[in-house]
Amino acid sequence: KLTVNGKAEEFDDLNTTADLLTALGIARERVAVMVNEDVVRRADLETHPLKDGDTVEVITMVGGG
Amino acid sequence: KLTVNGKAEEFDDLNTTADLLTALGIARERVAVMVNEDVVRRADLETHPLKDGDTVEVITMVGGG
Amino acid sequence: MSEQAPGQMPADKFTLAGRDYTSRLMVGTGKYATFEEMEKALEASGCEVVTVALRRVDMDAHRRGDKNLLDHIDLRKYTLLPNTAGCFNKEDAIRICRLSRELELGDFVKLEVLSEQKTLLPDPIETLEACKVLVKEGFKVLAYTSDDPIMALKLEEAGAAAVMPLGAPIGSGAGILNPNNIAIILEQAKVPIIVDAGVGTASDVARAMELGVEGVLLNTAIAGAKKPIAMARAMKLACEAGRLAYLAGRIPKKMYATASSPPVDF
Amino acid sequence: MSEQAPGQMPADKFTLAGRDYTSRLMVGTGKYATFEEMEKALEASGCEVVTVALRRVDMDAHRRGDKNLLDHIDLRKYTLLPNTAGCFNKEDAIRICRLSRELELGDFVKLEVLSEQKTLLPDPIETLEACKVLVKEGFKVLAYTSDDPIMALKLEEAGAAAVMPLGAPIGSGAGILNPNNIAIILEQAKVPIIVDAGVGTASDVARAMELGVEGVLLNTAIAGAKKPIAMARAMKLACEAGRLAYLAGRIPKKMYATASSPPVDF
Repeated sequence: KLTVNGKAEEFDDLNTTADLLTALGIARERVAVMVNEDVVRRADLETHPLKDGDTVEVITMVGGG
Repeated sequence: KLTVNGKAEEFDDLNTTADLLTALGIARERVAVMVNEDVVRRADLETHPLKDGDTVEVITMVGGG
Repeated sequence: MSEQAPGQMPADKFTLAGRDYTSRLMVGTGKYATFEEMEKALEASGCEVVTVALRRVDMDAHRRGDKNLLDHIDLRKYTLLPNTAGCFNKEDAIRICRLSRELELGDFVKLEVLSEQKTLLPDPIETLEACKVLVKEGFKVLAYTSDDPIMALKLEEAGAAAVMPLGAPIGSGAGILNPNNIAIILEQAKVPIIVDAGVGTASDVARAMELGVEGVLLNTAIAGAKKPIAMARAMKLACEAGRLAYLAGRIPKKMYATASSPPVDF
Repeated sequence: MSEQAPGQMPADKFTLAGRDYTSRLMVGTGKYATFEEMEKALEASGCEVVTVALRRVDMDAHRRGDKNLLDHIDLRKYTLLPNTAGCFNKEDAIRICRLSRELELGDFVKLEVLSEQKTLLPDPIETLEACKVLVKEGFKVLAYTSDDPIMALKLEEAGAAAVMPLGAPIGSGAGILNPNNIAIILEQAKVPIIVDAGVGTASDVARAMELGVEGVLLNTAIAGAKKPIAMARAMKLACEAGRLAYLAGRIPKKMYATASSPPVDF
């Protein structure tokens, strides 16, 4: 169980942030990821572990001034 | 003897303003003429008489704001 | 503005006494270092109406075969607007207009009757009376006036083809000193309002156009710039920019802020 | 400005953190009605640098397969300038910059640490401290700040790649409220000075450029206009006009007048 972008979500056998992005169908070039307030380097997506109860933010670019 | 543009000038056998322009080598399309404070219509250049002592102004367009 | 660049509005033509123009910038021919510089500046400005003055033929120059102004203005491209600059009473101004008509180069006149040398501010009474006479004689009178809305209206009622309030004294480069008056003039006007005189730089032109005036007339700001030809192009761009901004409907001015980015959501 | 129009100066390039640009207008991507309108407005503005914000992916929109911002910005044409809008302390701002780096879309960041919601005026202390950290981490920091010359200098000394004083509060459209401060900032600056925020219309842009700033950054003035695409073009023209007028050397402002026509000689 994870909180993704503020919503509780359930995934089974999910190990790394890369797995999460794949599960969500999100291309890694389009987003930046934060796990419990830590910014995950793109190179570490494959290795950065996810555990039950983590809070994940999947961030992208939007219109701004 | 005429005053042309503020200078005394002498001409012999000069009858009309058109004669003056010809004598001065000035094209009539480029100027407007005034004789003793009267504006001479272009159509009247051939007929407007000049007499001794007249004051003539030969006016053209110059740079202006 | 031949091809439609993105954001361009359909040719927003400018009608002056029954004649249509594309450029809303009108430029003077005075104070340039050379005729060549004047020609290039006029071309760079994209203007279609140019002001000229009437003065004595320089006999010596004529005898030397020197070129004069009319050799350097393509009458197919430019409409001439003879002015009555230097006249301090209506009789002189009217006489100059009658002289200009004999040149048969159009019936537009820039009526300008000034009060005194130091400020070169217009004399409202003389200007109005001269306007009435000239309109009766069939001239298309573009009347230079102060930015006083009451006089502007009187000139319109006297038949002026356009009313040309000053932005600031001639050659002062001080820009639009009283935008409010210009706005009032615009509200009541049924003839084109053109800001004439006092413009100093490109943003002055843009500000005038953003007030909604139909056009801007200037001379010193280009001829007196260090690089007149570059300044002429700057004025062209500024005139188009200001007109376009006016048509595009600017955002209101506010004391406080509104974010351009959505609130942070993480 | 490909072919040289009359009066055009040689391409007067704008260098920002080692990268050269032709356009000195930088435009935001916020507050447009649609992505299509944003695309057309960006194109009409001629800008090459666009600001963006970082926010959560909208999962529902993502599942619906909706397009998002990056689908509508051609990264070959535009340099992205992620902002830290909405951050009210340095920690949040720094975090957003680190996130933006993971998108690997360039290392420019618009550092913006605001004090409170109503005025959205920058917090000078937080901004300066965040700047130091970010510069150390290799970011090219374009620091949004008030028009206080002292803070501007401190940010430059802290390694900012550019200092971006406000013209007026964000989205206020009030224009350049304190041109004198901007002029002082310019006198002491060794890094590019860009006016950011508060611009309301084309003449504001021209005025800023005439002060000598390197560029202008705006968003609301275009996105909020009644006709955004036309206003975008107006801003492009005004930016070029102002820069050209600055380079062309305007005439001085004077109280009194100088005639543009020679004295009457008859």
